[in-house]
Amino acid sequence: MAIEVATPVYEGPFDLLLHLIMREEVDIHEISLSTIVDAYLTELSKMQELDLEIATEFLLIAATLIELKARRLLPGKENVDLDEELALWEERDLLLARLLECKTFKDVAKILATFVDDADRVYARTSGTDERFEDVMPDLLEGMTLEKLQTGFIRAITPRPRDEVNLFHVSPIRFTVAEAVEELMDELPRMGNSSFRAITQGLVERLEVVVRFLALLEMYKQGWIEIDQADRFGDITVQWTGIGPGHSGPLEIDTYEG
Amino acid sequence: MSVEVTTEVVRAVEAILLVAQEPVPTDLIAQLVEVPSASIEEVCVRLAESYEAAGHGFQIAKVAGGWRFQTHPDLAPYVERFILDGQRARLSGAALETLAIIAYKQPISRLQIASIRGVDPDAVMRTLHGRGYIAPVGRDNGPGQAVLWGTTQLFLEKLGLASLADMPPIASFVPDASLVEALEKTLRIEADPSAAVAEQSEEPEAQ
Amino acid sequence: MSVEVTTEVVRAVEAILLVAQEPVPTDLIAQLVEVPSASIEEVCVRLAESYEAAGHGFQIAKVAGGWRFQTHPDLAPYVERFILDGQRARLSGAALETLAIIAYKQPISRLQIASIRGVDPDAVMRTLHGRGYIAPVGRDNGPGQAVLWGTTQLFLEKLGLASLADMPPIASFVPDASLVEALEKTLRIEADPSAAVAEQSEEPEAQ
Repeated sequence: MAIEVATPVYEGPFDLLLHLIMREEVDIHEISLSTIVDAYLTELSKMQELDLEIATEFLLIAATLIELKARRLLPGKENVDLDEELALWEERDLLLARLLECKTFKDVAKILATFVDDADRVYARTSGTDERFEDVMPDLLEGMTLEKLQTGFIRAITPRPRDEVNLFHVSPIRFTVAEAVEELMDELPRMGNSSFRAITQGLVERLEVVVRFLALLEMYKQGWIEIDQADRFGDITVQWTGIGPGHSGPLEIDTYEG
Repeated sequence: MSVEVTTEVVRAVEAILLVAQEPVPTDLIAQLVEVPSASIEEVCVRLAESYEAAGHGFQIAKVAGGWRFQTHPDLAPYVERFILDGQRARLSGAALETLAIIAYKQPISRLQIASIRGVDPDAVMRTLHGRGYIAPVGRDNGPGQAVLWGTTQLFLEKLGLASLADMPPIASFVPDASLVEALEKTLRIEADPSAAVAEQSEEPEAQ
Repeated sequence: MSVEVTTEVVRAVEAILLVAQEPVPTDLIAQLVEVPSASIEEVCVRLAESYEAAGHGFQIAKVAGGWRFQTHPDLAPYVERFILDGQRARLSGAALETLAIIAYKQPISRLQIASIRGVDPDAVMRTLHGRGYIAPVGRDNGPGQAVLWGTTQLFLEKLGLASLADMPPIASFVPDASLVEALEKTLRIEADPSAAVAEQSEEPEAQ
């Protein structure tokens, strides 16, 4: 018999992010973006660990969070590109708006659930007329169409929704950050100096690129590599330092914890 | 009451609702018994009150745009024992959230729902469509001519609502100020200096 | 009254009779509310008297060995007018679903229909049979030799179909393919794979 692992399952990236922020809400002045970003990435790795399928959206939100965090860590304002700054503000406002919208509909859903619970306790009378009116009854099939019949059949064979949360609406991730780190740990020492473009060359899907980007950030955080971007939209140089912590076997799950 | 309503009218309303298989609109009853709609509405409201006062095991209620006989919620355990199917169409959290979005934003496309929820709502929507709670209501005028979705009569019945107007106003669900502040603060681009210091000290390896 | 009967019992009887599709035998009610049959019989007789005294438009009556709600004979003209009014759906949701299952899955036994719908289709099937839309078309080869049902020529005529082959195919968006497959297997009925393929191309938005 399989061991059941109790793990929170999130309906989407906004759901997860909201949960993390609200968990910290005890004192809003204490919330650190750093904590949130790390917690978000940790949840993301847990999902991968449990072999659940993760949507692209989760990773895209992660990328935005990391960008926000990186910007906040910049010491001065002198070198900030105005366009870049505006773009980031836009992205942040969008994320904020989507979080608020998500929260609104989560609350609405709770109220709807109480409506449904109440309505489920009453049963409508649907018996119709008795045999005394049979002679008056017009044709039962009057107004019946093939379309109605088809809809009726679909309704009849549609399984009743269950309470359990299913994840099959989430598109599968074929490349995990952990796997990408593994690959890069193998490739980069041989390459020595490289660049983001070189590393992502030949990758077709945006998701793959994002995953590699996250992997590089992770390795940078661990000290395995140095990265530098000379110009905006310019290529990012990646330099293997070879001085990271010991690395053996598969990527540890706690690598994201800051 | 706007017009004098006879006992016969009240009795006729009871009889019609008893044989109805789905909620009967006030206007239809009015037409059948030849009394203004306003009077019928009042008859129904009064009947509902009198059944409750008399302590009957049934009630009449306005659901999905019409009046119907239904059992009193108190007696659900007995009714469930009798109706053996017992299987309620329970809705998952995802299904309810998707329904909420469709209910308030209809007509709305699948893509718009996806962008609000942050995940593909396809499977959930298929279930909701299969159960008859949502239906295509048109097509977008845009280039893609996306199918637009809306809620159905059955949705109203499932929620026990007389009409969409009975949904609580969306404004009452706007997140409270402290949460907005928390979100804004967490995602602030320029942290206040103390926070920045705090962040930096937490992350010694970040250059 | 042989045993003291609570208000709750009376109300439960009202609720059960309200949702019943057919007359409910006294013994069954007694079993559901856990009160002796004699008491239930008395409750029903008293309810009938009190409805009459209160001048309601409905009554409860003992018909074919069971109790049921029905309209007061006085009000037959209103009920007839309601029945004849074209605005209401002729077939209830349950009846439509049952008819659809028989149309798509024939020949099919009562038990197989019950296992798809999850509810006893007896009352609905009796109505459909009475109307001549469905009929027994054979017997199962299995041990029980269950009666198998199918739709009739009248059904085809009413829907303007030349033959059953003209029934619209069932959409591929039917939710859980594995569940449908499991059902198919249980029911030993072969699905028509070409129907599913045809439908897929018709439903681009279902992706």
